Amino acid sequence: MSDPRIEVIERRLEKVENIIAVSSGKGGVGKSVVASTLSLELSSRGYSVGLFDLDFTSPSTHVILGIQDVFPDEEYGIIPPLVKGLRYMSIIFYALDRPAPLRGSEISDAIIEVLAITRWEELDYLIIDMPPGMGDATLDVIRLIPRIKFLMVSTPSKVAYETVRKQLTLLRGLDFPVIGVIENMVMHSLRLRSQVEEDGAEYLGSINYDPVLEEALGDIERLKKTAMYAELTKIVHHI
Amino acid sequence: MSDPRIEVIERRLEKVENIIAVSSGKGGVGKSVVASTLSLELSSRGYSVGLFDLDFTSPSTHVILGIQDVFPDEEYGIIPPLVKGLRYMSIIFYALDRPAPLRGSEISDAIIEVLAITRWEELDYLIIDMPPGMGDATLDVIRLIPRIKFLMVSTPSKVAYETVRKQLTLLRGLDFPVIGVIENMVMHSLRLRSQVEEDGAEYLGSINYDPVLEEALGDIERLKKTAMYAELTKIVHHI
Amino acid sequence: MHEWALAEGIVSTAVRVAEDEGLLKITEIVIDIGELQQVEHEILMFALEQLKTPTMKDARFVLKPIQGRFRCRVCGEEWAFIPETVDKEASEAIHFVPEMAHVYIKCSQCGSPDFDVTEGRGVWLESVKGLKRDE
Amino acid sequence: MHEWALAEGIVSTAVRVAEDEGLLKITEIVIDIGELQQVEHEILMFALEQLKTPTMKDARFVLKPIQGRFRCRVCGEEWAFIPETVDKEASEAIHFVPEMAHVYIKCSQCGSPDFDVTEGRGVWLESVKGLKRDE
Ligand SMILES: Nc1ncnc2c1ncn2[C@@H]1O[C@H](COP(=O)(O)OP(=O)(O)O)[C@@H](O)[C@H]1O
Ligand SMILES: Nc1ncnc2c1ncn2[C@@H]1O[C@H](COP(=O)(O)OP(=O)(O)O)[C@@H](O)[C@H]1O
Ligand SMILES: [Mg+2]
Ligand SMILES: [Mg+2]
Ligand SMILES: [Mg+2]
Ligand SMILES: [Mg+2]
Ligand code: NI
Ligand code: NI
Ligand SMILES: [Zn+2]
Ligand SMILES: [Zn+2]
Repeated sequence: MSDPRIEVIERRLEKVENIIAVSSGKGGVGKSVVASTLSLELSSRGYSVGLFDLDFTSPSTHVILGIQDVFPDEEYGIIPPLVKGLRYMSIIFYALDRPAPLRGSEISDAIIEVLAITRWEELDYLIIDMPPGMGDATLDVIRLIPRIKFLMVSTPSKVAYETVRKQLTLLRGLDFPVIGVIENMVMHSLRLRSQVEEDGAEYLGSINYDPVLEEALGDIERLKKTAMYAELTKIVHHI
Repeated sequence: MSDPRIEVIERRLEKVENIIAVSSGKGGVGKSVVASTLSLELSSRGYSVGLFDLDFTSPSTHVILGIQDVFPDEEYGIIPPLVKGLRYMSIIFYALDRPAPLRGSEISDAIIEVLAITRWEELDYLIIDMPPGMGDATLDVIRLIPRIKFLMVSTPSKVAYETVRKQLTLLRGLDFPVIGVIENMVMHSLRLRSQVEEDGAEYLGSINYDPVLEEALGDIERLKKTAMYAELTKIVHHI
Repeated sequence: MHEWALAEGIVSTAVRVAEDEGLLKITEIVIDIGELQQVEHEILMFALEQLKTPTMKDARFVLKPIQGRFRCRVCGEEWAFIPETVDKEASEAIHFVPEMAHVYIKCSQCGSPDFDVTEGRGVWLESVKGLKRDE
Repeated sequence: MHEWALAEGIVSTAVRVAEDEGLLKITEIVIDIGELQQVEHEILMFALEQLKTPTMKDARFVLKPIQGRFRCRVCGEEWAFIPETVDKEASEAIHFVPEMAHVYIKCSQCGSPDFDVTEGRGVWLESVKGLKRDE
């Protein structure tokens, strides 16, 4: 008995140059905001970019980017629709706005299914917005997409960085490439640089807490004019 | 073949009057901070209180409360140690500060094991700090502790509330009691009251973003003097 | 037509299994079709025929339908998936991602979405038979 | 001594199984002891004897040790749990919560913590035998 899906996953991604998982041990640190704005900015710079929302129980990138009324085409598989310049894939195409109470093994199965049927075209970057933590989704991308690179997001809070440090330990133990750590939602001073470097990862830069970001959610043009976006832009060349 | 653990879980909790799961579809909204301070405040009011950190892959309450150098006693099972007036249980007693890369089925198994061997004494309240989302941990407490009540936490952000709304839908579908929703980390105006009430849940109150909370983490006496704690105190009588 | 993508997986995996077992010629490929996913048998069969490799040119593809079955983790209820009981939206979602069953289907006894799909989830390669040497 | 808590689970569950199957008298209770958890057989047996109910007063408790076995989800490596290879801290953590294996043990081939415990995880009630009527 063999799972016929695993075999084709690599082929589905073979035209993608760089695969980046935006990740954190912690929720609410800005993974989805960073993944969304990073995708937009890379696309503005002329790269072809895909965004894949892998947070199947709490997808957010469609809210951040204001994506609605699109649906993948079916053509020898699933073709992610082109939205706002990005090839976009999310479980919301299927779960709509309903709750998705999935156990880990089911998330894992759903991820494998989607990876096996989604045909990504030629892309310079595929950005994957990860759920928080080190559960099934994280273990599966490590297992199924061995060339993925991790971009970690933390807030300055010790509660957040504590979980990021653990994930760095895990990835280092597996000799997995970590692009570095972005410190997001900074309100006062930068606290993480020295600690990140001590933990052997690159500190990519910081993004301040932006009090008007919330107003811009759902509207790409406004999003691109926020201070948050401007700061993200300065970090992009490290990535 | 039968799992001998399920049968005893109810008995382990029989001396506990109220069991409250502090939950949210979203991470980083303040579940752990609310669960920790709520436990402290109930204990200050003379209730006997237990705090159980069920976020096995990213436990945080020990960081928030500054808990270290304690360990459960073994006596016909596991007796949660009394720390700062609370009976306290967390996976950190076993995982220490190491990464815990667990899949959902493993989290589920670990939760069942801990529930089956931990002997909670007479308690007025057992506060359970939940991981984000609607995965194994949430489905398991629903399944294994049918008298649990949910206390939901959201931030004012639409990204956060969107996931909370889904969880409210899920719990309503199961006729599960929801104590209500706390709006945490408010910075400008309150936004959620009308939406929460529209969604058929009680709006319990709001807690402002407290810029100095971070400095107080890990030190209970300082925590109790923060504005965040004062605001939580005003909400407690609803619970 | 995403059946084509599923067929590609089956063919690639059959090739790998044949290599692992040293088969020079594949004679039969048995595929379990979990009915929860509501795969179109004709389209899948057509895709398999188009995609087949020289090693499997004389192979017989056997599609074995397996009824979708659930067991509730809360109350223990067991029941079968009846395609007619879900609407078009749900049906399509489950067709692409069978786990969407937990979004659209509830336990018929207690209303819980927390159930196991015990049988008939999706497409699975059951067996690959063939000849070791050109017999 | 948390073996006592495990014994309580076994006894309660055996009582329930006996009731479900209409057994008036239990003659044998077979318990799988996953060696990953390193349960003390003597303590468990002692606790079982203390806790046993009238229905099982003449019952034989059979403890069946099952070796802990792992299979890596990344590279497929399979290996057995050798208690001597983990230190005291790890051993104690795994004793209380077998899933802590993923915190302290890595795949011997590729270093991944992402493995299945295929056998011998913890304590499990294998079977309850008895008499339906006082034969
Ligand atoms: N730099 C920032 N300034 C202000 N708000 C932010 C910033 N980054 C993220 N947020 C807000 O924080 C919340 C969590 O962000 P999100 O990207 O959803 O986190 P995650 O994906 O890690 O759970 C959202 O409400 C988001 O709008
Ligand atoms: N009212 C508040 N004011 C300021 N910071 C807060 C407040 N509530 C929570 N935080 C901070 O927000 C972060 C996330 O809180 P936490 O309780 O860990 O969230 P969760 O458990 O939902 O993931 C932490 O750094 C915490 O200190
Ligand atoms: Mg997110
Ligand atoms: Mg938390
Ligand atoms: Mg399932
Ligand atoms: Mg396991
Ligand atoms: Ni199709
Ligand atoms: Ni013990
Ligand atoms: Zn049910
Ligand atoms: Zn391995």
